[in-house]
Amino acid sequence: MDETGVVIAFWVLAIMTIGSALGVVGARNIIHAVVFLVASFLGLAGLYVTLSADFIAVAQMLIYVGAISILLLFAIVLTPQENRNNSEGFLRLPALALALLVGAVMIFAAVDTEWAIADRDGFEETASAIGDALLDKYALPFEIASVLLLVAVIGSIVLVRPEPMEEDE
Amino acid sequence: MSVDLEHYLIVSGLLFSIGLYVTLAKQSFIGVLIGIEMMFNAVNLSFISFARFVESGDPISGHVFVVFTITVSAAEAATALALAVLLYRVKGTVEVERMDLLKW
Amino acid sequence: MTSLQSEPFVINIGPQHPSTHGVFRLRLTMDGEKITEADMVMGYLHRSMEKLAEERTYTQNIPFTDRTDYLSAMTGNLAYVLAVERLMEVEVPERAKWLRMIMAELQRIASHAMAVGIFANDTGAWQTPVMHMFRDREKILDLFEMACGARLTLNYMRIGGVSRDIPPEWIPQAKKLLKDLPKKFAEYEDLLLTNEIIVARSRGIGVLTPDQAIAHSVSGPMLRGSGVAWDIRKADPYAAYDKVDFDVAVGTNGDVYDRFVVRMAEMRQSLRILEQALEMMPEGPVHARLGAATVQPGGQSIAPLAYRPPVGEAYARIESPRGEIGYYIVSDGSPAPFRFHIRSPSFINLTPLALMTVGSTVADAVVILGSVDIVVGEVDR
Amino acid sequence: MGLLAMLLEGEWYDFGDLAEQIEDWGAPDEAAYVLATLVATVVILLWAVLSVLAFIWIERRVVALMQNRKGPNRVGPAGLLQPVADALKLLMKEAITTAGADRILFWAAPIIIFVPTLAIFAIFPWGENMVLADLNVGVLFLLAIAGINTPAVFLAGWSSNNKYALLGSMRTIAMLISYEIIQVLALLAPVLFVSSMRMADIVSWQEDYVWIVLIQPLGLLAYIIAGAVEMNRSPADNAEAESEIVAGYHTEYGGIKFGFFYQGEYLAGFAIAAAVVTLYFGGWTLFGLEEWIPGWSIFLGKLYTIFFIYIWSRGTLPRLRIDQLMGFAWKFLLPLTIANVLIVGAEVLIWRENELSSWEALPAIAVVNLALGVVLFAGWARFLGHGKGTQAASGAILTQEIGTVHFKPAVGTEAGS
Repeated sequence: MDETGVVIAFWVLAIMTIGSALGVVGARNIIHAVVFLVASFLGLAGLYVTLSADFIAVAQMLIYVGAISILLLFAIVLTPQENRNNSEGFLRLPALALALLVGAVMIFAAVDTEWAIADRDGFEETASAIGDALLDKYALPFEIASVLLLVAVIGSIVLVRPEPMEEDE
Repeated sequence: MSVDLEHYLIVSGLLFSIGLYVTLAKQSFIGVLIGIEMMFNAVNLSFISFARFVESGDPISGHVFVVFTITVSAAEAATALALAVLLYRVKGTVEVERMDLLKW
Repeated sequence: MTSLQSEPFVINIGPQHPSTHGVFRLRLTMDGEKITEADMVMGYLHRSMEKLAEERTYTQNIPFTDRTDYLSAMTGNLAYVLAVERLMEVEVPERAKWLRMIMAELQRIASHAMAVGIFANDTGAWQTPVMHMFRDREKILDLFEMACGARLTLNYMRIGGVSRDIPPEWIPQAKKLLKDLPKKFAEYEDLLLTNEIIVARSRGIGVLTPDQAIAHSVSGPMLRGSGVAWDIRKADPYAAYDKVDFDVAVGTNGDVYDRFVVRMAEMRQSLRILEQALEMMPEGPVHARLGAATVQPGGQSIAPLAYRPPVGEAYARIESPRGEIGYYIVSDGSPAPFRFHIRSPSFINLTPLALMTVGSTVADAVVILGSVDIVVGEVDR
Repeated sequence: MGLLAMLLEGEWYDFGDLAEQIEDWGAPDEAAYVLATLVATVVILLWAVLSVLAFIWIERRVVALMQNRKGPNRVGPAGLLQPVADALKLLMKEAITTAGADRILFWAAPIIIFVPTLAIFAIFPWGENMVLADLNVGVLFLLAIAGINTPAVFLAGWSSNNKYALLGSMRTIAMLISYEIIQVLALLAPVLFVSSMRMADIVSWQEDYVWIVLIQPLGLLAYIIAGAVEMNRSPADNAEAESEIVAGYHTEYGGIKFGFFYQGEYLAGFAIAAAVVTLYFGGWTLFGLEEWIPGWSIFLGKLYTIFFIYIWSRGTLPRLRIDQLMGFAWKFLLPLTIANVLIVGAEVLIWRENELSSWEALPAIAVVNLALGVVLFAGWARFLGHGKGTQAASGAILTQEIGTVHFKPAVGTEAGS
């Protein structure tokens, strides 16, 4: 991981991701917050590319940037006007303290431990490897995940469907 | 100046703490969901960086696990946003503080 | 339990809009995509013709009648002139009757071609069908130009006959047109009639049942689209319609698709009438000799500008491409009509529009408005 | 002199060689690679801008011919400068921002829509090994980029603070999302056959065996329809359905911002056409002709012919209503494409399991797919009640007598519905 291109890419994308994450915190309008969130998703997709995880990078772009952002935007459109100022609740200070604490612990753990660094460079291509792993080693979780998705879709439709009794009044 | 595991884990840690802050501090229910999504992504990043750097039997399992977390987070986002719309329909607001009753 | 109330969303398909065929405003109150209320705002093109006509003599009023329904000027002229002739008990010579019928039928083809083309354009077919149909309409307008010098506002008919006879080369050119129009109509029919998307966009939309149609005194292709076989050319024949054989096209479902199909079938029937008329038209004068008419040089006798019809009232109605157009004239003996009222089919066909559009979507409302085929000049008068 | 030699031998346009060539001129390793990619990007950008301008003119002339009129012939010789005039007009127009509009997003939306569509062209193999980004997940990248402009459309509609724009953007998003699923399933079939998502592998597979269009008619049909929706073209140009809500999500955009949308739509068209060519019509190969003619000219030729289908459909087809379009996607195309993926999976399995030689397998697969495609298409349409009852096309009744009522609505037409 030492070619200059990858290092430059890492720093640019890292700053972009963390910057837009802070943007989500600071944005005054919740739509701006979602736009910053999408920017951090894209930054992450770039980071995955530097980690030579090409399938996950593209999947991240397709699912997070394409689908989940739309879910968030539609939820914002369907909910009332007055809560769109992305304001903080009364839990502000304790949340800040907790977040800083958790962050410090994670960074300390990351820097301090001796990771068993393998001396191989990135995978050539991961898509087919993931496919094989999904279908033989992780076949059961794969099925459970599909059931979970089905349940989630049906659940959300049932939740949001206008109640039948509303039609007849 | 080579880039290695610590850098990625620091980025993931920072992202996670920002996500945690957003989840806890934001007033609107949608803000909380944005925070949760950020935490999911931070975790994915650490998985991928471990899969890339750390010695392991089959490194691809990191990627497979991320696929599963993406599906779980997508399912969770869909259900949570359906809840947000339902909350608005029932309570007329999506402010988190106003949802103090366990049963409405 | 507060329901997910979405406040009503009012959309103006406003006076200036690509598909309202003129200055006409439809205000739709929407709940999401469905229309809950539709009300029309008219009068943007009101030129108060009926009041103006009261200061002009009978002959000077003829140009007004082309400008109400500017897409079928011939039928406007014919209706007015029939009313005045009924007032003055004038007997129109045979050739003039045939000429009037031929011109009216040509005008019907031109107007229906325009209506069907614009309807296809409303469903989104990017002006291609309209352009094809304009090509044929041009040929008919050339025939009009040859006959009376004008293309759109023709002013061709006079009280007691027609302004001038057709030049000798008119009939061969008309016959040539009648030969190649069926090929064009066949082309339109398979281009549009069985087109999946047009069927999907117009089948079962804007349905008007026969009793609703009759209750709103709708007339013309809209009435026939709802299954009621009513055509003034058969019911109360004027000009030479009783001497030619033709059918009345009737729909069965009363939806937008059937009106569109009825108009296409009517164009073919007009062709049938024209073929017979061009054969059977007798020779002879084209204008009646009116009592105190001054004789113009060149033997043409034109009703004098200041002719005074007897006191009384008359109503004459004919089948214009949009429905039953009628002129009601009250005369007080002076050279100008005391009261000059136009029964305009577009205006009356619009009344059930709200009934048809409520419950459907914006896209349907536009298509339904297209199927009513209004001309705003006639709506607002 | 090296460059001239390369030009003559006809490989000058191979980016890999270009990088080595620049290296020979003494540039350090990375810089050569960066420079080559830069040159390639500029070439693609130039091609995109020029072919969009050319196609604005071609489209207006072709649609005009379909409507037996002339099309632009005033500006410049035979109207050739018309697109330039349009572009200048858009540049000079004042780009107003509506009051109450969300300024940053209002300005950002056209760019977010335009840039990703341009990025799609990096993954398509234009020639021998003439591909800017030889991604191993090429097909998925194509879908991801198609997914990116969904939120951008929302931003455009939302930030222009206009009732019509909001309605237009909601409609477009609903369409884009439902047809994205159809695209995913339709593109799955070629990937199943080639068992790799790399565009170069797909093209070489089609060179060795057969063009995938012959063995995958249903998938191609679904993808072309989904492509038409992706670029808001004729059967589905609900986004800016002039005859209904005036101009959809780009109502409030004037000047160069609208230019971005307009150009973005064309580029999406080229991207879909390029995808169809690479995945179904054998990319830059033409039965061995590519030895003489440079690969990219064959690729462009095919791309423009496929794009011509979209121009043709725009000139003739009327527009489907938004709910019919959605119904068509969910009730008709989705089951068909799922069945298609299952069939293809079974075929590939049979082919791989008992190692049939490609000579036996492919013709059989082609026939089976074609027959099943037709049967499924017609049968499923019949099952959904197409062409029966309320949806039958019927002529008018001709009658002589007056006053009779012939009103017998086919089942399903409720009055005033």
